[in-house]
Amino acid sequence: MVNEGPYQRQSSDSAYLFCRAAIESGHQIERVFFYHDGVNNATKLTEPPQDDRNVVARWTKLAEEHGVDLVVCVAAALRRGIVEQNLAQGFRISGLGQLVESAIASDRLVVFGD
Amino acid sequence: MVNEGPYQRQSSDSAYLFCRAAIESGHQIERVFFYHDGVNNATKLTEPPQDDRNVVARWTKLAEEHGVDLVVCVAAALRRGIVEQNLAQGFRISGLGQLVESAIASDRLVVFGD
Amino acid sequence: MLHIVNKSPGERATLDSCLAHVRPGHSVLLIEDAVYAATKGHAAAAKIQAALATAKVFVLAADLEARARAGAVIDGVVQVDYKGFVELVTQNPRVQSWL
Amino acid sequence: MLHIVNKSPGERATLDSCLAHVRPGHSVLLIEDAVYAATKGHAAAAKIQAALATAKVFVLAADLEARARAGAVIDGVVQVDYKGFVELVTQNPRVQSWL
Amino acid sequence: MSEGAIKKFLFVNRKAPYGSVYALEGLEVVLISAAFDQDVGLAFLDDGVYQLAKGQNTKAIETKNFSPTYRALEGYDIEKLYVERESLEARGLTEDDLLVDVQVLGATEMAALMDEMDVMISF
Amino acid sequence: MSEGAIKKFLFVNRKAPYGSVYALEGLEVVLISAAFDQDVGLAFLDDGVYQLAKGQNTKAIETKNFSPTYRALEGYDIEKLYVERESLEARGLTEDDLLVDVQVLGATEMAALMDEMDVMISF
Repeated sequence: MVNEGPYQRQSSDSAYLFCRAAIESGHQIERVFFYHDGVNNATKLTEPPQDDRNVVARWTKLAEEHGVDLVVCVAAALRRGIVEQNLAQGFRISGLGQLVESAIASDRLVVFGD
Repeated sequence: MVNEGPYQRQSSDSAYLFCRAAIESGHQIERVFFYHDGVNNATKLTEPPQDDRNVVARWTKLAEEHGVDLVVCVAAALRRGIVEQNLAQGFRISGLGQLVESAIASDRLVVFGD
Repeated sequence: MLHIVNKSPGERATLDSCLAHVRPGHSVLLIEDAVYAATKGHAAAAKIQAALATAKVFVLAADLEARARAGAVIDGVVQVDYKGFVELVTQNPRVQSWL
Repeated sequence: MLHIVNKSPGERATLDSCLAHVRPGHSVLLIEDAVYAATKGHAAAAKIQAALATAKVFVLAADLEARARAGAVIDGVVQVDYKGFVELVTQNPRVQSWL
Repeated sequence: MSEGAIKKFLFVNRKAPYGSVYALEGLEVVLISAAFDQDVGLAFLDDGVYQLAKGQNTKAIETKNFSPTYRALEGYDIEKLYVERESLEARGLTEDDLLVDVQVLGATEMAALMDEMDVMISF
Repeated sequence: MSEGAIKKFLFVNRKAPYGSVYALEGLEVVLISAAFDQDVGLAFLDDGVYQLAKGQNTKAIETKNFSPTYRALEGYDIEKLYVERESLEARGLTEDDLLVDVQVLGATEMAALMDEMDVMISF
């Protein structure tokens, strides 16, 4: 669960690096749920400076290469202007139930936020 | 100067209510500069719940009714996916120089943030 | 000079940072979650009390009411509305937000 | 149980909240700005020292290095990389992030 | 853990309302969780205790007052509300200042409660 | 104030680097301000002093290391860097741990400095 948007705070970076390390260690990341300002990780309109990381693009890559399900909370997204129109590849918009469902089905849930 | 996005923190609300009170008291708000996550105030794609305030729409209204110049920092906006394509009415994207220029020209600069 | 604090003293250190830089005659305005600092029985209230010896302390009424603490403000702290907030900004030649 | 703290003790109260809920045998992991808490000479280091009496304290090396504090970690605190972070999560049956 | 098993959830609320969205959006997760027939509890500590303060009036900040929702939790069969004693005391609050009935726990008891959970989601 | 007058600016840096973007984006404002021929100073207090720590290496967090920029400020004629003594001491730091030459001030002196400014922009 990621609660902060890209760049403003480190939460999204930490979550991404944690996911990558977990996959490299042979674990399965079933789903990353983006809530609160975390939904802002899902915009395809970012153009970060060339000499810095591209937060959105590397989430997309994680989804494509490792089948990680990137779910953006619809209620939080509507408040913040994340809709199908500006949704980056690899993300999907769905309900809060997906968070609870993941918490039930997974062995662990780790929250990254502010 | 507004440093936080809509809904996540109260900064944007406080800034808006301050601006409105200043105008009602006969002062002139020359410019509101949106920086850091504050640039997220400028997306036209938000659809907040009916029973809550519409943060973006009331900034637009303030610009239209009182000629307040709403400036979004281009560098911060590119990092976060705010571009002409999703820019709400009344806002314009420009450089950081506009913040410094305002600070020089205005009697007061108040910072609202996290 | 006007100092603005917007975060709860139970969550952040900004009230302490602010109070360490308040000079005699300065004004402090508590808004948003910082309004809790000026309420009776709060662990931070003693710091506000001490500041009142040399400075003026204001608290935004709108934020107190939202948080159900308007009736609990300690003596000596003045409640203002948004227009009062604007006046404080115009009366003081400089403003520092302790974010 | 694994407790994760991510904010600097100079800025937020989350380290204190966390430590008040650490039981014997628990693990605490400091990441992001929280890594400062485990550095020599920091006002919060004594709290970490006290926690070490009954709990294990880990700190994320990547975040220490970014902040130029990898050489200043107090004795008894263990540096881990991201894979170590993953191991801590798998070894502990529950995780609480003190945000 | 098999699909059918019931897990113990604890939603940990540590932030004041209105200053940030965590209290409101946290409550939205809690309401959804009711539909999944799990064992759900809510903990309020630190500034989170302010979420339950009686008499909130958000008219002047022009924001939705969501505090009545805490009273509605009972209707969703969410009845385990734990409030930390030390957090109340440090803020000059008593149980009488709260808008719902809660169980007051000391920090040691709260820590023990957390240690029994399967999932903790914190805001 | 007339258009041509020079104002005293103080950029107040109070946040640690990398945990949030304030240090980086704050620096971007400082660099721009150099073009306006104003009287510009930077204050570092609280966790802001960490921005100047010598030896930052961001490789493992895969984020840009912007600390060399503080060394470049001199080239922009920004030479007034004030660091608060109490903030250094509470963090176990000394001037030797910093990557640029600074003027160390006590909190009382910092407060007096602030009281002389025309504009303060805080991050």
